[in-house]
Amino acid sequence: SASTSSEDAAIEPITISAAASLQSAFEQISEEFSAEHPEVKISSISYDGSSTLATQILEGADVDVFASADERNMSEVTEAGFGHEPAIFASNTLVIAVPQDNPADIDSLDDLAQATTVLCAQQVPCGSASRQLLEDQGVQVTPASEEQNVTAVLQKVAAGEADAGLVYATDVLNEENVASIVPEGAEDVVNTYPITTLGENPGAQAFMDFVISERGQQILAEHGFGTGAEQANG
Amino acid sequence: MTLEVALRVPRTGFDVDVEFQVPAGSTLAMMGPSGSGKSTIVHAIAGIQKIAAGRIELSGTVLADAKQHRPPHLREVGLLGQDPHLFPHQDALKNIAFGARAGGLDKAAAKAAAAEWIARLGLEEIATHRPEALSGGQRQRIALARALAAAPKILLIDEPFASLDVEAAMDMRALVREELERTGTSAIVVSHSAADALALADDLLVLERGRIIAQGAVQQVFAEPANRFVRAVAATLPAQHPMSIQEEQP
Amino acid sequence: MTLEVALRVPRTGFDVDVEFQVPAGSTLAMMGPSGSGKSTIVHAIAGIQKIAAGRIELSGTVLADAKQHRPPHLREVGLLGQDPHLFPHQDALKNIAFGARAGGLDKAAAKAAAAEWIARLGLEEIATHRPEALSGGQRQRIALARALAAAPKILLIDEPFASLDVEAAMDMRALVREELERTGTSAIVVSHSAADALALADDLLVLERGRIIAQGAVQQVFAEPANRFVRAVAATLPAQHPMSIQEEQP
Amino acid sequence: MASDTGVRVPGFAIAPALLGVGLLVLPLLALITRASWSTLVDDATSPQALSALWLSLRTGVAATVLCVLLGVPLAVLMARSPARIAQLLRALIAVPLVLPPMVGGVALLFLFGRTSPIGQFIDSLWGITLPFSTAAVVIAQSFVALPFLVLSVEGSLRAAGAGYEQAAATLGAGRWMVLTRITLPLAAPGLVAGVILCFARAIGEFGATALFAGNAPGITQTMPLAIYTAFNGAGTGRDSAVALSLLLLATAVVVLLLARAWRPGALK
Amino acid sequence: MASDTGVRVPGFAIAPALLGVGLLVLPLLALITRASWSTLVDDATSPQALSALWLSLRTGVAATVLCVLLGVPLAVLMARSPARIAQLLRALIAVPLVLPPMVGGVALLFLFGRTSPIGQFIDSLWGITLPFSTAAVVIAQSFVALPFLVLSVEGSLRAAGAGYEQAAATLGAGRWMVLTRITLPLAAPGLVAGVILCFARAIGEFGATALFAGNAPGITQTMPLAIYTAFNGAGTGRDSAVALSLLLLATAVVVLLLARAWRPGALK
Ligand SMILES: Nc1ncnc2c1ncn2[C@@H]1O[C@H](COP(=O)(O)OP(=O)(O)OP(=O)(O)O)[C@@H](O)[C@H]1O
Ligand SMILES: Nc1ncnc2c1ncn2[C@@H]1O[C@H](COP(=O)(O)OP(=O)(O)OP(=O)(O)O)[C@@H](O)[C@H]1O
Ligand SMILES: [Mg+2]
Ligand SMILES: [Mg+2]
Repeated sequence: SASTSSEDAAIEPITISAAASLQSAFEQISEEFSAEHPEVKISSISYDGSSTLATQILEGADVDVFASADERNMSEVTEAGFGHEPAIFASNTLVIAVPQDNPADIDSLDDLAQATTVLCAQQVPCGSASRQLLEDQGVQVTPASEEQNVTAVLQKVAAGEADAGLVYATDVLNEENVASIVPEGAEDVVNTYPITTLGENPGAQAFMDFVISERGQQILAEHGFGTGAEQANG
Repeated sequence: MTLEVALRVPRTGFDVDVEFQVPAGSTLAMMGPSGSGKSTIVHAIAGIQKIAAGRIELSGTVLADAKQHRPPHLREVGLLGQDPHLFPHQDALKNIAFGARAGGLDKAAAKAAAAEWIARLGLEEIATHRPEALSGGQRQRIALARALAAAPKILLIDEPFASLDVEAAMDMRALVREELERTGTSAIVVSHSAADALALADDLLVLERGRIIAQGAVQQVFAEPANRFVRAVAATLPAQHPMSIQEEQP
Repeated sequence: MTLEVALRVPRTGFDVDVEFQVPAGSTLAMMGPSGSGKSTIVHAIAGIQKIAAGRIELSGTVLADAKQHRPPHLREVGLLGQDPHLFPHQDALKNIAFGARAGGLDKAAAKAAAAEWIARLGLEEIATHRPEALSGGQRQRIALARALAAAPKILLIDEPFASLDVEAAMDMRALVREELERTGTSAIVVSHSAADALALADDLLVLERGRIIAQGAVQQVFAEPANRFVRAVAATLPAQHPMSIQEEQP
Repeated sequence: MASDTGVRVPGFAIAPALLGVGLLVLPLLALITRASWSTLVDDATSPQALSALWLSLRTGVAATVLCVLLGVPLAVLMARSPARIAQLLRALIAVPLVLPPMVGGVALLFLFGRTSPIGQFIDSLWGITLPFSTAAVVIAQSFVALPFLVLSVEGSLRAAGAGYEQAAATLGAGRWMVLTRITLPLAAPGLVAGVILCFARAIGEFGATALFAGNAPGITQTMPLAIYTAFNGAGTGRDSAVALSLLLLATAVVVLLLARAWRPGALK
Repeated sequence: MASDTGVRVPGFAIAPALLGVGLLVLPLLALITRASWSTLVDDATSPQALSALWLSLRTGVAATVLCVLLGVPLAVLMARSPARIAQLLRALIAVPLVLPPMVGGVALLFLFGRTSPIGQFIDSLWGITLPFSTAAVVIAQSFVALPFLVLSVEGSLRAAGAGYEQAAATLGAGRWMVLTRITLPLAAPGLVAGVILCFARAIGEFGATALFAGNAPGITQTMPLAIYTAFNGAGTGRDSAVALSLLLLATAVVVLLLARAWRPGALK
């Protein structure tokens, strides 16, 4: 029946799928977005690996906004005809993560060759980026393990099992057992985050706009991300 | 309810191969050396043993032949096996009540019937014991009551008094006889005791290695022993028993 | 090996409370109505039943008292229980070999001993049957052979011939007697049959509701029946049995 | 035969047994000693944690009930099947055990998703899509937990033996009476073990749920998903994942201790 | 009592049983029908896939053996313990079932890592560090699989009953002989179920291995890790994840069918 109030009559609540690494940033973004747009209700935000989220969307998940941690998963969705034109809204660069006391005295990429180093596996995005960075800098590293995601790399370092690992800048931000070193050439290997809306929910568009807005970019920066604009420039 | 039996069941070394009838309301005793096929025959009639050939018929209904096998619970035949298989998770009372319920009584009636049976057996003291906490003879009596409580059309009892002392065995024989007469049930009693055959049965059938070697009215079979085994059994009947006197005064 | 027994075990309704001895090399028969405590006593001696008070001693070694409980396998006491508990995953031969091995033989010797037992029992045909494919009497004989093959210092046998036909029972009595004599083993035989007591035992002990009501040389106990039960048992001895004649000629 | 004279365990079995307990318990102790106690209580009592816990309990119980309803008949059928068929069924049933749960989730999506015939059929019938709903959580949990129930119940049904069932049948008891009054009570220890394994596996389930049901707080975000999210989400971190894990563990242990059926000893 | 006259299953148990089989098997069929057959063979026979498969098999078998060695004594101990102690042990043992494997992996890292006392002790003794080694894979798999073995074996030990053990003891058989010749053979169906569950869980293990052992091809990259890695890689990743899963499944089924012990019927 049509007994709904005039405020929410227009706009359906929106659901968001976002890459796991965006969680803390999106938590704050959604809070401020809701304050600014009381007419748009966010019914849920699912955080998970980008490929999981992409698979779900392809198999019928009712999602209004999709924020991916890489472009390949995004293009799988858009090529299947689900999303609109995506926009790059954030970027992330690699850092060397070392245990807080840095037992192997790492301070540059060159040191990784001698230490117990863990990297992401070549197949996953952070792994291919790591390889490229090492190649760019001409460093040969035989990793002790090729972890299948960033979290596994980070935990190995945090537990002191590995002397160093390559992860994204945002990953180490609140990990108190880990210190980070920005390696040379990191700014040249940039991972970009695309976002898109699916379907025609105007709330979704409003959310996406907010993420790309100045305030949205500011929040992302506070959480360690580079901005989409930078990427566009670089 | 006349039971007509003709069956063959292959066993190691020989086949059990017999043919006999149990007329309505009568009781047949079955004897024979250990391993001669007595249990095999009652298992086949009860439906927990398939037959390779022959036909088992109860008042015209085919219970089994080489092709069909009516499941045990649809045969109206009750069996107290040589191993009584009291249900280990139920106490004595519940075991009997299970029989009554399986025989068609409702829950309350089955419970009452079980209590009555326990009283008749004089086993009130151990009514709530589980089988593991019953003596051998108590187990056997509870199992007998359970089989009787199920009120089958044909009752098969395989060595039902083997673990009982003289007095209890006499009491139980009397009880079975009374029940069979009261309900007009036909029965087959497998036993090693000539006294059981005399007390309970009209006819006697003696087996050896799966074959019937003697058959007829009980006294007649004992009176004209067909072989050494029948003679030895008949000899256990008191006042006719030369060996026991030897043993008594060695 | 003299066995001295004094024990109390509480049961529903009464306590089993007895005191007796089995002198070295002698055999004691134990009789009594169903549920009177016979199995309880042999279980306590074998070590699968704890005693609340008293003391069980074998040639000076304390097997059990109110505080200690020597585990069964360290007692040198062998038990053939009323339920033979043949191991369901082993065939007849392997069951006997298990007994021989548990009694101390090595693998090859145990196998040979088992084969010998099977031959003595005349059960070669079913040597490789598992218990589920044995007849009741075959099971009982295999279990008896298993217990004898274990060669205990004291042998306890609880109703060892209950499922046997007359001839097999006589054979088995002779076998047990021969083995006990050959090895000088003491024994306790629980039985409902006066013939067993006469054939096997030196002394007889009669129980009722956990108490000893008669004790002495077998013939003497039967000659002067202490109560109705003993009289009824004695009466089953042929040539003394008025009831059987009644039954035979109704 | 009195139970207080049971045959005791050989002494030298105790060392490996303790090693086994150690392997299971010591990592937990390590986890507990490294937990950051300052934030633990806050993390474990946050509204999101409690809502995830409540969802986990509800779906875990629902999945266990579903598994019992489907799994016990299946186990009975298998225990009574000819050896060859039973063997085949067992092999089929072990499959979801081997499958990495995430792939199981993909398989469930393929089966029930909007592109599948079944998904479209359900949609046309009741107008609902299964994936990404609480029902999907229950299905995902049942999918991974059912094999545990079936295999352990079947094992103990086979051990129970047919003698008692035959005795019951010769008394005139029909199949249903035999099944419910004899067969299942005799198989109770295996049933209890199966239910424990099943419940524990269901509430610990993560991979299949993540894919098939998604990770929406209050609807499909169960504890393991909340833990995973905390763990993988940058920033929030491992400490709160550990806190949530301890909360889940404590709850599971309490549930299992409270459930009366939890004592197979009841039957002995 | 002939086995060919066993009491049959009530007819109406068949519907739920089939539904149960469907729940387990249909998702797999969906997976197979959606597999991209063009690349499947290539994906499944790549050197990396085969090396991961071989590692999975070796570590899975090793973990199963370890679980049997530790778990059977533990199960025996539990089955013979007083009800209260058994209950407590059961609660402890169920814990790793509930724990999300990835948290279990962190716990193992804490326990055996090179910063922990145990890790340092092992290092000083043999000069090795466990993480990143194949041994770590076996430990992680054992940690998650052991509870399955213990709980199902304990269930069937309790069902087996004490009568046969007492009979053996009264024949003079010592504890070891009773355990190996009577108790365990009688509990065989539960043992078989337990070993199946254990092996299947071990070779399906992913989360704990990923964190504790890492993902080094040939050393610690088991099939599930290879599958996850493929899945998390974008593009054709999912297809090759499915291909690898089917390879793992087929192998597991073959192993289980080949293992002779796989037939609990052997005891009947
Ligand atoms: N399930 C079976 N499979 C094969 N042979 C069997 C099976 N059950 C019994 N037998 C064999 O069949 C023969 C007949 O056994 P049955 O149990 O009928 O004897 P019985 O006359 O009842 O003997 P008893 O008086 O000792 O109980 C025996 O030799 C026995 O070993
Ligand atoms: N485990 C037990 N716990 C409690 N009571 C028991 C237990 N086992 C047997 N009883 C009871 O103790 C009494 C004596 O039993 P016992 O088995 O010793 O009798 P029995 O003389 O061997 O009789 P039978 O000749 O019938 O075998 C019986 O009343 C029985 O119900
Ligand atoms: Mg018989
Ligand atoms: Mg007794």
